[in-house]
Amino acid sequence: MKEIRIHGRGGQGAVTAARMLASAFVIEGKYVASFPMYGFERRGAPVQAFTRVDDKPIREKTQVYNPDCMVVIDPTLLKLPTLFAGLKPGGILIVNSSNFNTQADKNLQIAGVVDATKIAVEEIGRDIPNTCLLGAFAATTQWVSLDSIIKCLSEYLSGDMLQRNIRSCERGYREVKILRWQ
Amino acid sequence: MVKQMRKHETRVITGNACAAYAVRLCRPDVVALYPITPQSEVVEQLTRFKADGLLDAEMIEVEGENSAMNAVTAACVAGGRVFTATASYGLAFMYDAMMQTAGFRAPVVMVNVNREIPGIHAVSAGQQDLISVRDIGWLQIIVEDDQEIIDAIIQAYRLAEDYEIQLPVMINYDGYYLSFSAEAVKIPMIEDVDEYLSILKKQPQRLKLEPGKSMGAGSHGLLQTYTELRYKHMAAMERAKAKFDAIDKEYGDFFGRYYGGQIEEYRTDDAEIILVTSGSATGTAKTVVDAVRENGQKVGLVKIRMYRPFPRERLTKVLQGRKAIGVLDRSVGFGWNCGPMYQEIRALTPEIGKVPLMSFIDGLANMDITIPNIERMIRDIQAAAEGKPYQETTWVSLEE
Amino acid sequence: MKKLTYPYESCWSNADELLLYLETGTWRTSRPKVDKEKCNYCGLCALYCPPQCMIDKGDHFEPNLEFCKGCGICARECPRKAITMVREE
Amino acid sequence: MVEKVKRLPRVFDYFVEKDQFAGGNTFCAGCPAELTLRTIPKVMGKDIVMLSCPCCAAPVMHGQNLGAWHKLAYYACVMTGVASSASGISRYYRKIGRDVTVVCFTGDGDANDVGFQPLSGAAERNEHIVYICYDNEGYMNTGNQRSSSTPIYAATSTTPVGKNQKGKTTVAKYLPLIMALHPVSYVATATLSHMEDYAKKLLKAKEKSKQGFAYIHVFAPCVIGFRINSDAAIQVCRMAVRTNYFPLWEMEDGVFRFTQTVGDPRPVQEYLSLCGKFSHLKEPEIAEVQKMVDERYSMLKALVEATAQKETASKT
Repeated sequence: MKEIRIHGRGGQGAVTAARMLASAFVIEGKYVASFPMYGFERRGAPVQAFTRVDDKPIREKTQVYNPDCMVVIDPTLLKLPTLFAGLKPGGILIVNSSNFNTQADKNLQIAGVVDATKIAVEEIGRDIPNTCLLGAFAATTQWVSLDSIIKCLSEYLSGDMLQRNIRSCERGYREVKILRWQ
Repeated sequence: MVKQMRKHETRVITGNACAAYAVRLCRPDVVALYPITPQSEVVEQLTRFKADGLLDAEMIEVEGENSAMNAVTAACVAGGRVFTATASYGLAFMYDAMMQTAGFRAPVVMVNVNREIPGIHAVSAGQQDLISVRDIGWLQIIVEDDQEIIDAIIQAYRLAEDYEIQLPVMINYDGYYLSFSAEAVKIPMIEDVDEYLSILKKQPQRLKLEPGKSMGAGSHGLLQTYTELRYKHMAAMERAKAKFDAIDKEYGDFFGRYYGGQIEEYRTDDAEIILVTSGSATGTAKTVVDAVRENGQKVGLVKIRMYRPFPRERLTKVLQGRKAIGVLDRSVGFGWNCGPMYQEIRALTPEIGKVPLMSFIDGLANMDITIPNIERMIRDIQAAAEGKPYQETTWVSLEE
Repeated sequence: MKKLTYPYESCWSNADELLLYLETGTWRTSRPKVDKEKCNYCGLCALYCPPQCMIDKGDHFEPNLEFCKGCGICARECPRKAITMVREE
Repeated sequence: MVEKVKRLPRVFDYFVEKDQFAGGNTFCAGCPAELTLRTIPKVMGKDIVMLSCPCCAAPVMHGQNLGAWHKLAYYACVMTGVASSASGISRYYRKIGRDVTVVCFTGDGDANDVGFQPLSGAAERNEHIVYICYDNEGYMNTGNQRSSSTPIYAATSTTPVGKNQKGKTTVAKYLPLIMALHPVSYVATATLSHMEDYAKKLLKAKEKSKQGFAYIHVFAPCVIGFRINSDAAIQVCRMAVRTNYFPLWEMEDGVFRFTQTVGDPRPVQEYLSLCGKFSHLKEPEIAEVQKMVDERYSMLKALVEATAQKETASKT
């Protein structure tokens, strides 16, 4: 089982990203579960969302404490001292940043860095970096294909918005910079 | 019997969306809704269905939960199939109306998204809300995951409207853990649900309001009549137990998914110790049971699906002859210093014999019922089974 | 065996089966007495009678004493003072 | 030998249906609420669905075991659930395409107080129902406790007259106007001294409920709560109209009009002096009530004038 923890702020699409990711894995025949952790739904407040992926049905209904992979939608969250708590050894980070380049946690082994805000603004016209980061996720983890991610987007978006998000996602896939540490 | 493979649509949707999809499939006549966290998405999704022409129901956007329950009860007594949904404070606010629903024997189906109740304000999961209405005369079903939300709601209409039952049904699922949890679920085809529920059309008609006909719903029940109607209510509750088991089988044969009826027995055959659970924590507990079994420890799990009526007979059967039993409650039972479900299982002692019984209280206000917590419960039950001293009630997340 | 006598599963009244009434005539301490000669059949007594128990006799009204509670509204509202309240003995 | 009137007054023409209630029932002798209730199906017909809740009418509206006191289709509600239950019933009939008049009948305690939220909600949703409130200015079924419809200075069992307090200390809520400020089809006030006016309004409410919400507020002075003789209720109703204490008006699709014009209103003193519950009032209190009555009437008059222009404008 792979456990993914997504960090964002209310309004940035962390919950939707977790769900999109789940849908993409379903297209590839996996079992998934995805849920957010928040109290009141408030724009700007830190939000966590979880996605679990497995080859067999997933029955756990707990928060994710030891993620295999983390997605950080908002670079300002990198300042949180507890951000990397519980990251598994060999852990992967997908981060929306223009300059992230340090091994921020001893268990961090791979980082996919992409300036998703810039790409989102260029492609979508607004700072909605989540779909770009999903592209970067596919490229960095190799756990799911870009095709599946693009396919699942149509379950959530339509028309022009869908096309713009697909472009943002594809650019995330192509433009992500992958860093590795030992 | 050769099982038909029914077609379905697979979607990754939340528990709340599952509830809305299931309700749409059951074609209610009247839906009354008032939003409350963590149920609001049910309201949003149903009104979206209506706006998109996918739901042909009268939608009453009421000004409070009390009105929601009154509206659907009255519409039901007038002859309609109805739905409403709420949580916690909303459930409390419809209390008087809910008693009326039960007394009228109105087959209302309601979703209650479990959330902690007022007082210590908490916008978080907990089952105290369903416990607070346990003897209000409703059937209560508690589900474990998103797929079960869909299936239980369809089963709920089948059960509530059965001529032998005629009782309101409350489908409970954990707020946050299920309401917001997206899983890949199989959504049945509406034609199949039509066919499945068509059996309800072949039974005698229940009493309903009829303009011009001199019938009054809600007569004063006096003395002997009051007593007799309470007896009949109780008798219908008792019938609902076997009926729910039968519906589970019937539903499984039709749609291919079985849940065990009143209770689910998980790896209990040779189990020496049992953990009793309900709701979303069950899934986590099952994974722990599997892991512990790998080590050769004979542990089993019983999931309470039907909480009212209480599955007294089936629990007796499955709990007899074990060495120790633990019960996990996401709520408290005042005065008994234990969890409410534990309290009721403890009342089975004359039937199941005197063995160590342990109450575990956990998961209040979104406290995660984690894998280590459940491992600890099973360790404690095992130790008690081996004759070691044990404490009756454990507040798992408060233990040092 | 339980002795069950009520026909339904929940509490419905059914006027076709049983229409209740009280002999409210026994409540009276005084009764309306109609002076047929004074009455001009204007109907106000029948109109205002709360239990609607004034019987139309074609040219005047008479109270149905089975139900008349003796409130006296008919007497007070009669514009011709054709109704007087007489003490019940 | 007096000359007999040729025919009964026109109001009898409105009574198209026989009385649907048993002859003897549990209303007090001289109760105007009983007259209010019996008149409803006589005018609206018997194919209506009625709803009520715990109130003076409940012992008659609700049955007893299998027995019923009336021949109507009826649904008994909890006090908080009358307008909402009616919404549910009305919506169900709309869903199945059946034209049924759904009529709520409650006291002022339910309409003003504990049942106000659902009443206001149903009015805002413009549900297709008729809501009739019989206003006896307090909780009479439970023994004359104050409601928010109890007028200022009225003595009740919970606003007694004593050394430090002279009856109720606050002015009553004027519910009919509150209802008229909801987006509804029809609102009217009525009382039992003016039966033809009441009958017309019942009929109009039935018609208007095909479009949306209709509300009728009926002044029905309780013989016990008002401390009046059992023959006095109609007289009190009449005086309430003649003093403008209870003006008769209606609001139809946003247009207000008086249905009974009072040429030369009597001083409110003449009304107050009829009711034992005001017997402790002195000059200053009476003057205050008079002021309140005058102000309310002026406000209504302003609404009538303002919306009459609106009606004229829309017609030209």
